[in-house]
Amino acid sequence: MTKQVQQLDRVIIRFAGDSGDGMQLTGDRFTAETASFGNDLSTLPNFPAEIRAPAGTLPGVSSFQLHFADHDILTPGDAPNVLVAMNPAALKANLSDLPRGADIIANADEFTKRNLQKVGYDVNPLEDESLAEWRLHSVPLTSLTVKALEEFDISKKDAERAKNMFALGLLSWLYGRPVEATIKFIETKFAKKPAIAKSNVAAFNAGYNYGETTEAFSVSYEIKPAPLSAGVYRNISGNQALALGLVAASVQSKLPLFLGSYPITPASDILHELSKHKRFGIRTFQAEDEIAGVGAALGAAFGGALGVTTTSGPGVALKAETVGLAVTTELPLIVVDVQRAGPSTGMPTKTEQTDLLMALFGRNGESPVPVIAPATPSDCFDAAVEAARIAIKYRTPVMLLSDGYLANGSEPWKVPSQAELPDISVPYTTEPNGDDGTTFLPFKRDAETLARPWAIPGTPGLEHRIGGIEKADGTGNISYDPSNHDLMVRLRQAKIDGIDVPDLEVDDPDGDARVLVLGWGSTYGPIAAAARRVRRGGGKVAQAHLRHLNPFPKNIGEVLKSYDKVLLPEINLGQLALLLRAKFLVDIISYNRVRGLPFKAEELAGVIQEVIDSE
Amino acid sequence: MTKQVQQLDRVIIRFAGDSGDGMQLTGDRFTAETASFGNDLSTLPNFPAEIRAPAGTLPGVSSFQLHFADHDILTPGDAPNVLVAMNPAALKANLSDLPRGADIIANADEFTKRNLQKVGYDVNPLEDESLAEWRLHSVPLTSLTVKALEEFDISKKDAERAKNMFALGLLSWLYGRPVEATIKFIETKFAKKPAIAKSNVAAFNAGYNYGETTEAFSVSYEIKPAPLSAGVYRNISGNQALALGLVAASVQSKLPLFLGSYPITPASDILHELSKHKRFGIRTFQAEDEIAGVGAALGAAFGGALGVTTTSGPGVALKAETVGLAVTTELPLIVVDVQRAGPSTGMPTKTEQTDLLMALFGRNGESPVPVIAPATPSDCFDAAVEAARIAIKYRTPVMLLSDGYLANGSEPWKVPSQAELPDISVPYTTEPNGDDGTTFLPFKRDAETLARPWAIPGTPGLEHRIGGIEKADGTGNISYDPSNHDLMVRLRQAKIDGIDVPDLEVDDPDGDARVLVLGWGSTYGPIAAAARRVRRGGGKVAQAHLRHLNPFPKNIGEVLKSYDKVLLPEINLGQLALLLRAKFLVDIISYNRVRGLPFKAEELAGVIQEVIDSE
Amino acid sequence: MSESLNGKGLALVPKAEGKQTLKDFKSDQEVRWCPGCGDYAILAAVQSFMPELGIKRENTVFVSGIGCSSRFPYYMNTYGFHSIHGRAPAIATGLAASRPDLSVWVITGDGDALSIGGNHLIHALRRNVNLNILLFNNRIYGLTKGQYSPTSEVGKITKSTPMGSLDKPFNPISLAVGAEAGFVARTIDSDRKHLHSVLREAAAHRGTSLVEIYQNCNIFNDNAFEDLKDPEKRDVITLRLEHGQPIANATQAVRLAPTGGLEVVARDSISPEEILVHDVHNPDPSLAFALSRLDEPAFQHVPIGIFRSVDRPSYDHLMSEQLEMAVAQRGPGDLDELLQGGDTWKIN
Amino acid sequence: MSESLNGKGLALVPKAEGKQTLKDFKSDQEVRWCPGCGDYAILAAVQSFMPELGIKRENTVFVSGIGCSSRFPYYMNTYGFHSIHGRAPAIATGLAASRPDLSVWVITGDGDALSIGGNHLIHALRRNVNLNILLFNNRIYGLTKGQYSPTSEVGKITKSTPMGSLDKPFNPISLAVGAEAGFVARTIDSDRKHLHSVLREAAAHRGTSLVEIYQNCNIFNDNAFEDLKDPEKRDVITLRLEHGQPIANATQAVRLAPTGGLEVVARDSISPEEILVHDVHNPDPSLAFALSRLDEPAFQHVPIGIFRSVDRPSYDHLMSEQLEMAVAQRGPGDLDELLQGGDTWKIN
Ligand SMILES: Cc1ncc(C[n+]2csc(CCOP(=O)(O)OP(=O)(O)O)c2C)c(N)n1
Ligand SMILES: Cc1ncc(C[n+]2csc(CCOP(=O)(O)OP(=O)(O)O)c2C)c(N)n1
Ligand code: SF4
Ligand code: SF4
Ligand SMILES: [Mg+2]
Ligand SMILES: [Mg+2]
Repeated sequence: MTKQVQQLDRVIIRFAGDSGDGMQLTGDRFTAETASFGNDLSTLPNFPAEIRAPAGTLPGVSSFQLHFADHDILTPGDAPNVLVAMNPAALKANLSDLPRGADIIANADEFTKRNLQKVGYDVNPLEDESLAEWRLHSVPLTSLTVKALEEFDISKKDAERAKNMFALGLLSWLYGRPVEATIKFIETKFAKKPAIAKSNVAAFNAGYNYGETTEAFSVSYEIKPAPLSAGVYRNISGNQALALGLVAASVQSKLPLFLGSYPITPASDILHELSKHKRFGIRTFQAEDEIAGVGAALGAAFGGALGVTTTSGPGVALKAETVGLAVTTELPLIVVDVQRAGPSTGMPTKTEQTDLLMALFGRNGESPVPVIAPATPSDCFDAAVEAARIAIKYRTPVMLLSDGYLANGSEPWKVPSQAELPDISVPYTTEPNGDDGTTFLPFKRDAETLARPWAIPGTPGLEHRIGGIEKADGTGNISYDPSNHDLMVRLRQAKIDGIDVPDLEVDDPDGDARVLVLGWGSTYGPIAAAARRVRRGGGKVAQAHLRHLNPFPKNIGEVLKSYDKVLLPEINLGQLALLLRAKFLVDIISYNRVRGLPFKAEELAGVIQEVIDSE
Repeated sequence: MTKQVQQLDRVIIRFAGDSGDGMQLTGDRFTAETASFGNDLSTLPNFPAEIRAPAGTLPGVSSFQLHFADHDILTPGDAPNVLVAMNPAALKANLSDLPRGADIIANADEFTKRNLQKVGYDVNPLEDESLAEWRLHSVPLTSLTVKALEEFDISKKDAERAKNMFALGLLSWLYGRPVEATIKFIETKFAKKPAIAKSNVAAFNAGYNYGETTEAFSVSYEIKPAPLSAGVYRNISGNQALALGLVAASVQSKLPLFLGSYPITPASDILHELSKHKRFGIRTFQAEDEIAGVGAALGAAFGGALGVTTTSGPGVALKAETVGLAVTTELPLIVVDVQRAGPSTGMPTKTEQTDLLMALFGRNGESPVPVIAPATPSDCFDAAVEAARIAIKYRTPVMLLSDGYLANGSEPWKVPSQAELPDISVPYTTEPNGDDGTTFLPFKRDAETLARPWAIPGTPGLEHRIGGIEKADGTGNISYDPSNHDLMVRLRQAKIDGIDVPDLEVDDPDGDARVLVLGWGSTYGPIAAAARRVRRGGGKVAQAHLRHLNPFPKNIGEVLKSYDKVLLPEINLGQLALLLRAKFLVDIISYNRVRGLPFKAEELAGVIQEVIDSE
Repeated sequence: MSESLNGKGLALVPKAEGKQTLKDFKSDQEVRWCPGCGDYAILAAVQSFMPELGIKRENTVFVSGIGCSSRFPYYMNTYGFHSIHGRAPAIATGLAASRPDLSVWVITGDGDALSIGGNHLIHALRRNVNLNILLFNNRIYGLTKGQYSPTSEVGKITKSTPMGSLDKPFNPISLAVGAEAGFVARTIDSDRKHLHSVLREAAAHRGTSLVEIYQNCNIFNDNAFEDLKDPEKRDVITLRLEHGQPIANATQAVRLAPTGGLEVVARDSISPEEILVHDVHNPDPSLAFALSRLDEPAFQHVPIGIFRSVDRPSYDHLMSEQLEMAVAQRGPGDLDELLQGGDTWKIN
Repeated sequence: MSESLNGKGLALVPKAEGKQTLKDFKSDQEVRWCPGCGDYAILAAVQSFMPELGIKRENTVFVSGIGCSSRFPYYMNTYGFHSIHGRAPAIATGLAASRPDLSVWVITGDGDALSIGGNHLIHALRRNVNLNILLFNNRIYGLTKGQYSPTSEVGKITKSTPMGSLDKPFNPISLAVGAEAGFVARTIDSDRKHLHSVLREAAAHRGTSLVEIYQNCNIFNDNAFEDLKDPEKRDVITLRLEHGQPIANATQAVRLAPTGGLEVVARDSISPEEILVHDVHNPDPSLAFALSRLDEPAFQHVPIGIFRSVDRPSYDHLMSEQLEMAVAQRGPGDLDELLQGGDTWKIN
């Protein structure tokens, strides 16, 4: 049977099932296939905080959304074209996001009376008319899988567990994905359990063949590769990119990396990733708490290492005092905050941009630190290198604000070669810097950067002491002199204010927009996608995205003032808006939603259009 | 011999000596005499961080400044009229603050070659002409004291130690202070060492008589009592007033007070003071660290106590995570920050206003808290009661920002009677609040205040669980629902925004000023004194002082906009200015000095005048 | 007066009126641990144990930190506080010190109690506030998906230690004894009867009691305590500690080593009189400490039960006493008197 | 390989070329403790001890927290870091773990180490990073002007405890032993010779060594250790711990108690063979723990010296080993290879 093949330019698929159904793995594999096929893509995993929430319940639903296209895309998509629902809970939890007309592939086997009751369905939605406005494919995924694996010597439970591979096979057929890598992946993953490996491969193939041979699906789809610029690509999540960026920073600064960290969702994966790269001389230290994590990183920095600590919101709060010590001792340090929904424990697996003001102000005293925020998952790589560059050059702690969405979301990344990366090394100080040629002044600053010398233990003749008490300009000796304190407060501020930050670039294709939409951090994708939509609809909007939150790019005031209106969407109650309003006295229009989720492009397009229309 | 008595309206005296010379005690006693005499007064102690810095050195100098007058005064004074210098270091360290023509009473005995060398005097300044522009009284205080005590059975060291009492006696004569209370004080203090008591009294009397009988001083001074409003007065420091305010808050709220605290300069005295008042049912708990201190206070609040924690800057940084938990569990809690010079350890004994933004933003997530700052030492009492009122009524942590200047400075305080104090009690919830009459909804809010019910363990039928994870509106059950989170974030913010805060009052005697000088916290005295000076000189300036930093008084926007220029002096780099600029887009003029010292009235008068002149 | 409360952990907690059942202690919240998690067994054991105490349910509070185990309070139909990571002992200290009429239970994990919360734990133990601390030791970080913990064995391969962990684990019993703990015990999730017996004594102890509960995390550290559950091995490696009883099982016995300390020997190699008789009330903690070391090499001989139960006045009680004494000496506080205290003067 | 460094605390630290003297280790900063403070004696002892180590001065680092004692680094002409309250062990851990060529010393007080910093201390001990921790125990908070500390005796009247403190103090030695410490010792400010002997062994130990130093604060807790200095009492209450030597002084002796644990008896009441011979290398920490308890009741018999010195591989060393092993197995890291790792595809 030859089936019809339909051309599409983009598709959004959401895999949803129970936490135990392996949806994250399924999504990851489909993503890998799609990446290697050459589509542009963007992903959004979404899972419960519980390790294994009770089976079949709404809080137990885990999902993975993937947007892929034959052109460059910016977000994981607002509304899925296809929902794979492995049980009633998955259907119920996700249906409201599904536009009418979208496809639903439901695992009919799981729509048992008991499972339906668990989520409050009185009748089976696969059987009444309630899904009439969608294209429902009711497929007995479990029993098909079990049947396909009859001949294997595995338990029924193991056979049932392979149903996600069946689903993956089916979807792979449906969208013409290359399958070899997945088969290899399964074989490697279960190398130690050959029976499981074989049965999973078989389930995957069965799913593929089910699509191809049965009549359940009459159409398959083709989405051409995207015309990405030439190069080697890989799909990468924000946490992975951030970790690799730190490795690259270590190599490019010629400094050994020391990570002091305490596990916390959604930052732990950076620790996990870095702990694999010991070949690079990277030391990872799982500390007893966040305070020890940053303390050890600072101690290592005193010893000449690239000190890094990684955490999420509550952990940053705990590190505050030590970051203050880093500020006043002027040692390089990178503090990574993978923001999650707060306050307090909040919603650990959900994203948010609510730690900006804490990053800037969450310490006692005047305690300025540079703040950098990556815009997309792959941008976490560059942001990490940039954070290291600033930390080392200016001898300062740097706050790097990622978030839950960037951390777990992924996209294709054009892998840079080492040769393309900047050299960010700065030599340690090894000679006396006093006018007499013999004394060493640990707080005598570089005239241009205002950075103090970094002389590390082991350097003869430069023995010196630093600490948290106010230091005399130059000598660094303890000083309670009022004028010296005022001077030092201002010097520390001036050093941060003077950091070399690239100008803010504005994207305004026609050059005549009167409204600027501004963003920072992970809202880049939805904002850019929204701007595109607005422009497609004839609206004029300029777009700019801040990566440097402190100091701001030098031209930002000018940029802000050259538009009639500035719209600033943030996943908080207006934190960047507060800073910009204060600094430039510009009446920024804030758009704030604090739902633990990224913005949707459509939503933002509407908001932008409204602002344009109100002109 | 009858001596001439000269009338003065005000005097500023600075006692300065070695840390071991008892200058703080001397100053305290002179203050007590002055207070009981009925002058208005204001004090400024200033001491080194070291417990006993090396004798005779500049860093070891300890001083106590007292300003007293026959009218109401606002600051401890800019420039002393009299310096008592117990040794060369004290002279050297303080001379630059002394206007020409001022009196210097120097302890000639201590101007030995060795002591002079220690501080870099080549020749004895008491003997060359270098002090010609001041009125120098070179008095051999030590030997006069030792001589006066010859007949007592005490060691020479003990006799020498009494020299501060001799100086106190002399000054008491010079300014006609009542002496009985001091004599009683000495007798009580040394009750267990009668010889020491007697000799100190004798030294004190000898000093007094020295003034009266010798020809060294030809004039004494009279400063009439100030026409303060009728009532009972006492002299009180900010830390004392704050502690008493907390006791009063406990009584007036009918809640047992639980203080969880960890010692830190300059906040420890609040712990010390409260630990004395166990008769009020006050429990003071010296915790293992700041985190445990605030944790225990929060635990006690969960149990129905008025939970309080007291600390200074670095300690606040450590408490951030727990304060966030208090925000999200919506429990009453008072966090007292006696600000000191930062960042990091900074200058622990020096004052600063640099923790405002940390108080507001130093936690992960959107985590709003009310912030209150007292204006003067005695105002710490009212501010503490007000903080408690808000904490209890709105079930929220409240930040109370005192500082090192308020903490140790003192002034006369008109003691309120209990009957004048507000009743700030709010009953615990004891009945189910669900619509069904039986269920309890721990997050169902009061319609007016948006406060949630406070039902404490021991209340039958209201058993419930709270925690740091996001809670469903009403039930308080764990909720990951995006819309609920957005709602709760906004409700928590709205609750704080809606706190009933009195309007900002503006002092503008003529009503036609075009310049407003605004302040917050401990700058009240110098700002008000400066405004007076400016007005005396014919300048027009309005003055307003913010006690509520979050939320702001409702009328503040209006006030700001009704002046051409708003000047805001702060002992930081412009923290309140940032907030006001952001909120009201008003181009506040900041004046910032971060010297670890309060502003001087003269300095601010100049700044105000400049702003007026630039109109 | 403080002495008289010794051994009466709940003396100041009001008694329940009617008879309570397990059901009274079940909250309406759905339990959300992984199927098969040892936490279920502990929850069921605690719920079934609580009625035995006969105290008012509303005077019972469960305070926890963060971790899988720390979800526990949501499932108890009492007052509860699911706080932040590591801080439960501090929060519970404030609660218990200010409310002697409450029965306060702290639920914590090996990461929560011994990693981030180590300091609060050891200080609670030395202070002896009236708390019962249940430490669910699964030797792994469960909630954050499987990093090693301060009780993980050396060389453990986890997400954060792909080449094996380096640091020597804490022995929670040794640490607690070293921190001046008055009551220290160990039990295991699978043995409800033993769990009950230990909880009973912990509740009766007025002061801080630490109960280490071996708990299986079947997702990230499955079968960590399998030897103690395996019907064949169980009885030959477990050494039950019972006050006044010789410390021995069918095949092994504990005696004083000739060079000091303790040693485990074949039971039939020594005479019954040589077997060490357990004294939980020994004021000298040295033997309790020595007992805590017997589990080396791991799981060859594992003491289970109460290592130490020694009374001393509890912190909350001493604190109340000082308040009462202050009143007794100078009368209850009078605000007007206080405010007008010190050197005052009057202006008319 | 890790084994071979045992007992060689400074094996990886470069040796000094010339001979050093006390003066080399004095910085130009004015010492600012109260006249008479015990810290002076300790500073002088350490400064006079350092040349003996024969390592490069520039490879020596002193890290401290906050407190009077924590001013120490300013006075040493080495590298130094006066950090924040309680965190010195954590900061030093990062430094020592990443720089095995340094000799890292932590200076801390009883409040700094045992109150706010308790958790970092116990974790450093179990990890066994190559650190020497000198804990200046004056049983008071000096810098903040006299509040009680976690080593203050019960009932202590201080500014924060006007009716007396309530909590039982830590015994730093017991706590350290309970926290798996490999090297634990006690000495006293006034006895320079003994201080030197203990520092010598601490430096030689590769791993974390904890040295408690009784230190007099003559301003806020004067004469706390007077009995140990009084020429008349000193010799009858001090029990010197020396490896291989019987634990006894002229009048008292330590023996195994018949019911387990240790006891102090009149020396002439027992035969010399009964006196316990000290074994600092005993792998079982139980006797070291029992020794730490002998100072009850306080100052009747106070063991001084090295309680325990047991080698195990240090954390920093194991960490370096893993790095080397990773390189040995798969070659040094290649950035291009790493970045292009995983599933990549090429677009032309
Ligand atoms: C301040 C802070 N740091 C880190 C975390 C992340 N975190 C949550 S639970 C946990 C450890 C859990 O281990 P354990 O205490 O053993 O409990 P279990 O899950 O094993 O029961 C960590 C690191 C957090 N929630 N808060
Ligand atoms: C975070 C923080 N909390 C509190 C303090 C105040 N503080 C400084 S030193 C100290 C205790 C000092 O006691 P100890 O460690 O025994 O040192 P000592 O002064 O006795 O040598 C305290 C509470 C601080 N500097 N930082
Ligand atoms: S991860 Fe482990 S400890 Fe946590 S609920 Fe699952 S089985 Fe239990
Ligand atoms: S206060 Fe005590 S510990 Fe501190 S310097 Fe003075 S004597 Fe020494
Ligand atoms: Mg655990
Ligand atoms: Mg101390």
